[in-house]
Amino acid sequence: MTSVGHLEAPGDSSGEGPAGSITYLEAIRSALFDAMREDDRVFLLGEDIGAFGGAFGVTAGLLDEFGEARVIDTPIAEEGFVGAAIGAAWVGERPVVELQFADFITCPFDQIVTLAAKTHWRSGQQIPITIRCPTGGGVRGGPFHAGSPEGWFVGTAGLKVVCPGTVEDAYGLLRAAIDDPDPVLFFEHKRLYRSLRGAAPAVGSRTPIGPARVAREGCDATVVTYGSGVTTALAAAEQLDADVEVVDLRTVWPLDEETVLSSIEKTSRVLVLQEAARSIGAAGLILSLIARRSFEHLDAPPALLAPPDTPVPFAPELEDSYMPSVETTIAAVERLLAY
Amino acid sequence: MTSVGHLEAPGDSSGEGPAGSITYLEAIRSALFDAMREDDRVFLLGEDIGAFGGAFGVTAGLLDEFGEARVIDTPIAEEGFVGAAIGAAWVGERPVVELQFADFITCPFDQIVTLAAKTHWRSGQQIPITIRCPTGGGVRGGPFHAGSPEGWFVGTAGLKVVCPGTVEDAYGLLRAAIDDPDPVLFFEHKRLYRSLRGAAPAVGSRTPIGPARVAREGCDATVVTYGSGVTTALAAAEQLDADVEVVDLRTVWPLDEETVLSSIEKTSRVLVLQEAARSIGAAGLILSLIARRSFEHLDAPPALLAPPDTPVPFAPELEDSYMPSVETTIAAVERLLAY
Amino acid sequence: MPIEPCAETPSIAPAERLALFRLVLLQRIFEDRVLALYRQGRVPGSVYTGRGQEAVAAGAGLALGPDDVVAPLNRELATHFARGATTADVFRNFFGKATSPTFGRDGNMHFGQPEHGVFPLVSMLGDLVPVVAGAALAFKRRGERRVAMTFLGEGAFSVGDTHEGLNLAAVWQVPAVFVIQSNRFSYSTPVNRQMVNTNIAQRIYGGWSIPAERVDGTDALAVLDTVRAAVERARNGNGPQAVEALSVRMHGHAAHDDARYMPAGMREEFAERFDPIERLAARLALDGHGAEAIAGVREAAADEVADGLAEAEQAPAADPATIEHGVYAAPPFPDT
Amino acid sequence: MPIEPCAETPSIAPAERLALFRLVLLQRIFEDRVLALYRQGRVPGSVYTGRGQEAVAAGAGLALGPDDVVAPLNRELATHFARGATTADVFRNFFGKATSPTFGRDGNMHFGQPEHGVFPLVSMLGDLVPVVAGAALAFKRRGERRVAMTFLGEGAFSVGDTHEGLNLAAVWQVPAVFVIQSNRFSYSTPVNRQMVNTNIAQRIYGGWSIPAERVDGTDALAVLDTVRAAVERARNGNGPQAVEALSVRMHGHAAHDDARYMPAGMREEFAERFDPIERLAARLALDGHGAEAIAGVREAAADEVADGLAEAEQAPAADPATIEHGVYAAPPFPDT
Ligand SMILES: Cc1ncc(C[n+]2csc(CCOP(=O)(O)OP(=O)(O)O)c2C)c(N)n1
Ligand SMILES: Cc1ncc(C[n+]2csc(CCOP(=O)(O)OP(=O)(O)O)c2C)c(N)n1
Ligand SMILES: [Mg+2]
Ligand SMILES: [Mg+2]
Repeated sequence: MTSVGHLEAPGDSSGEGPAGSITYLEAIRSALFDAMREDDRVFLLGEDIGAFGGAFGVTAGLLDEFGEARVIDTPIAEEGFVGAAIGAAWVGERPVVELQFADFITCPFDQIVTLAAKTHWRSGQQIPITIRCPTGGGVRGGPFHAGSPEGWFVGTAGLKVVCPGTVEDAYGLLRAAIDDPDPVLFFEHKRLYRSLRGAAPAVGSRTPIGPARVAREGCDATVVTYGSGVTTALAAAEQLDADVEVVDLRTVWPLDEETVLSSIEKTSRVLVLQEAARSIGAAGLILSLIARRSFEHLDAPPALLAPPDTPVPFAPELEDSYMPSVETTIAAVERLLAY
Repeated sequence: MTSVGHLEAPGDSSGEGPAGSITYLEAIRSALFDAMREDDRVFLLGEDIGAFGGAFGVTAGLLDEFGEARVIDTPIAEEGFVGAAIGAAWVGERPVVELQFADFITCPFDQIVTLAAKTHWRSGQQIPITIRCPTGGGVRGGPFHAGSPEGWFVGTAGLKVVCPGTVEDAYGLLRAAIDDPDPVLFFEHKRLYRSLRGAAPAVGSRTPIGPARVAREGCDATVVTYGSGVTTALAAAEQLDADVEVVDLRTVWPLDEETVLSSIEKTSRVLVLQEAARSIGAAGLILSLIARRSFEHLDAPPALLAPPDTPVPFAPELEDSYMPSVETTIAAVERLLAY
Repeated sequence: MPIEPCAETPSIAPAERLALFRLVLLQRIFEDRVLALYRQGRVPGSVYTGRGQEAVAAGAGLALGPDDVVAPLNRELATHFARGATTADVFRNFFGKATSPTFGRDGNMHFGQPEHGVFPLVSMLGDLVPVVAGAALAFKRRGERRVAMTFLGEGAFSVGDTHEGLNLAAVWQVPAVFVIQSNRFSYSTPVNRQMVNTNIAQRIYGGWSIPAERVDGTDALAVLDTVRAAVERARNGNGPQAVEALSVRMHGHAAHDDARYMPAGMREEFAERFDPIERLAARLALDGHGAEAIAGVREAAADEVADGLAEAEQAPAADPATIEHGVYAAPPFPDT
Repeated sequence: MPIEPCAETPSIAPAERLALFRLVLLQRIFEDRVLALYRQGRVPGSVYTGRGQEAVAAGAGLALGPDDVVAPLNRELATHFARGATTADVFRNFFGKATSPTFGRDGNMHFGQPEHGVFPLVSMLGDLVPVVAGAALAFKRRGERRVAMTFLGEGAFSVGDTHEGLNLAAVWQVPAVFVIQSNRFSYSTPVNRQMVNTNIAQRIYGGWSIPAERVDGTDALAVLDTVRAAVERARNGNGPQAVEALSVRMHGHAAHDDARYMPAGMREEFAERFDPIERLAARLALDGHGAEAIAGVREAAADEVADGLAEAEQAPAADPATIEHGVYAAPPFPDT
């Protein structure tokens, strides 16, 4: 275990990875760096993101590179600086906001769902903002520092919600989010920051917002997942005897319905896996789709693997049993296959 | 059309209804009145609720009856007075908050999902508050005065979400909400305020929080709905040739899974009907349940009737076509039966 | 009591005095017309007016330069006109026409025209305070000599977003101007139930260190003069500025509200002596404009309103088939 | 520079002076111990301390009467002890034990004990300001002579909820007391990037008309004296009160943060002269307590911490099977 900000996380932050590989965190920083270098309209707002580099070190070095007019430390005022980002976007900027923890998105909620989400539809005024949200558990963060709040925004017209599950998408989705003329919530997973490594994405590469990706092909069952679920599902698939397809949603809202449906058409069995508690997150949206549109293709009832309906608990024993794991994913797929 | 606050709504506010009948609005007022008379701990907080009687007149007369210490006009500060209600509940009160419009629940969102929802689970401290939210459309309110925001809370552990669809439940669920030791969001429908009449509920009657109600028995198909959908579904059922069962959820979260599932077991066909846009509201939760648990009982894919994924539009032509109606409900059930 | 003419205010040039008169008249006549239409059932939803506050809307609106931006609320119809909205534009919004600034998706004063540098109002009070702080931040960052303005009532002042937005503007020292519409009430709630010290200018300076002045909000010349000075201070790098304009809300909160909670006679007495339209008319007469010239401006404004109404009535109704267009500027799945 | 003893403050009785000493010691020794455990990997998550601010936590905590209520934040461990928390209670929370105040569901300082009139901290800064305003409203409504208190740092002062809560307390004139922990930083952000006028007492009075005093937050006697006076003013119907306590955050924001963004030497110089523990110890010596007596209090506190740790280590681990218990006080479907 190393530390991520003031929390714990798996991963080796000191050592170098394989040549050419970078961490998920570095991919995010690179995306910010490249976007800022290419486009003067891009600037950063957030608490402690300047000299300190942000609670998780994501913006480390950016102040030195781009100066105080582009890396702006804010007072503790999430409603205020999300609103300010919206105002800056109104007059042509491309602000990127960092929330210190995704959990604090409850504070600027109104600014997001009222101003950011509804303005284009009712006026034609674009609001191109990106809100970066360090999300998720497995870091002993407890009820206020380990949540997966994306579900509150899934379904809200006018917002886009992306949840990168790979190094490539951490870079590519962030670049696409910053390009995008609509407000994008970017949920970057804290536990992956330093634990996930991958080949350094090509400078300027984009992961388009919208399309899901078949992360692994298979014909026996589909696991639909996103964010931290991607590595879990892929690891489980490797260990399963069956031939499991993994759909990484990448963009959770709006949902790429066709990719989900066509995978199920092929496999006839589906497990939805998410880190958010079972009655929040994206599960409702996905299972609603499956219920209505996959009826004729299913050989078993769709399954859901997600934590129980509680906040994220703090104690290691509790958190470890709360979070979906490779083992529980394997077991869930096996139950699905046995139906 | 008469006016409801500064909006329009169907109903005859001047005329008297049949003897012994009262409006949905009067039922709410009676529930407040009776609860306050019986229990000194009950007091009201909200904007313009005192001498003015609230934007919709729900609290008219209560100031005169109970005085300024129990009917408290607030500054415009939803985060503040929801927080204050939580604080009062902490020291033993039973505060009832009125939001001027349900739409403004985006402002105290954090207080609700952070403080109200999580406190009991993580400390044992009860937070018995009721938040009354005048909800819904059909009143020419547009994107900020006609929304159905209950979906943002459906699924959030620690909250209870109730949506009365009848005069009886307007009274009985509000009494139960005020009794309840947990935070309850009470979504009262603006369009029903003066348009819906019913027998005056017995003083002190309660509709328990949790259980759904089979509002109409039938064996050909089930319509699962809540709030404004109840009258719509019942009217549609009357006009349909088939024998349609209507399940009125009453409490939308936590969901009464057994009532939904056993109705579907009987009918094998289900339509979920809601006024909230299709990707928000309670549809995801309900269809997730159905997908996972009704698989073996369905003769047709479950159907969803709900507005498109946009805010509620203002123009009459737009709003009328946006909202589910008796006609569109009939058509949806017919499609379901024809499958 | 006779009407009190606006103070002389020689700093405001003759053409601007007439421009102000047109603006306050447009707001008054438009609102009277739309209220009448509402009572006839020809306007859906609700109608909010700014009667008694027209001088603030007009004066603050004219104080802005062409490249400045503004986020008005419900009481600032004249600000929209100052920025270039036509009476037809606004009528279309009240009617919910397909070609309204909100495409029929929103009504009454809930609109804004980005092409005129006007942010579309959202109802949630306080939300727009940080928005203009952010626009002003962008101007500062880019070295542009532009200013961002918004308005807020006493009630909106109690909202958390207002605090956060004022503080950001102050800490960042950005060219934002906050115009406080102190009209004594928030819906039915008198200002002394909204805050302890009802001198909001004092509060803004004491709480947020933003320079703040009070001005008579029924004197259009004084408002223009004072707000312009604030705008220019902001433009010249002196950080955010505030002006508290004192007036009275002469109507209820919205069309349905008869405001019987206001002290008896208050509005009548106010109207007699401080009606902002008549105060300006009286000053124009003192300036030397003959009765006929003044009547001419009144008539021209009435015509502008009548013409806008006629034009708006012809506009096409909104089409439900297009309801999902524009939810996204870049729809991820355009075909579905 | 030698340590500066606390001011004489004769109004604080001998027994209270010793009670304060115990409290500041408990916080210091507990926090040192828990930091060491954290560095050994024996405490999960994170550790926030209040080093340098113990006098505020202790003084404000002791200023409360037995029926008063309080909502402390991260830096106020001594307040919990003042209210009756045991060191074992708090260790259990840091460890996440089944019998912790949060049942292992939350950690570190994120707890509160309703049985001691202490509201469980939530992380979202500003949230607790309206909460105490509401508790105070209840006291006023019921005619109870009780007071509700909370703390906030400079950063928390920038949050919208803080504004709404202060304003409600002021408009309602309820017995709430706000203790501002001015420790110069908010995480890495110095106070002058948080607000323009860094005299928060002035801001509170100027912005919200709440009487506010500044006090030396490293002098436990002065804190107790000043906060007690504020508490009693509130209790006696004089409305909300505020005290701004000036200190320095001697540690980083949390255990992982070495605070290298603080000016070099600042903390060392501060510690040398203003360490709140040693300031009080020096005053106790001047009061006539011998070195041995003072060492005795230190040892007793150390024992209390050691005993609490030993006890907490024995506590049972949290049981995942019970995770869903208590989501609701009244579960709607208890059997499922
Ligand atoms: C956050 C929020 N809460 C409540 C409302 C409902 N509301 C609309 S206007 C109004 C009164 C506003 O008073 P004030 O700010 O003084 O402005 P005025 O109407 O006097 O111009 C209220 C309560 C709202 N729009 N937003
Ligand atoms: C709404 C919100 N935003 C961000 C945070 C993250 N955070 C926790 S403590 C802290 C700094 C607080 O500074 P201050 O209020 O001065 O208190 P101090 O830490 O100095 O005691 C921050 C930014 C939070 N807890 N809540
Ligand atoms: Mg007002
Ligand atoms: Mg601080």
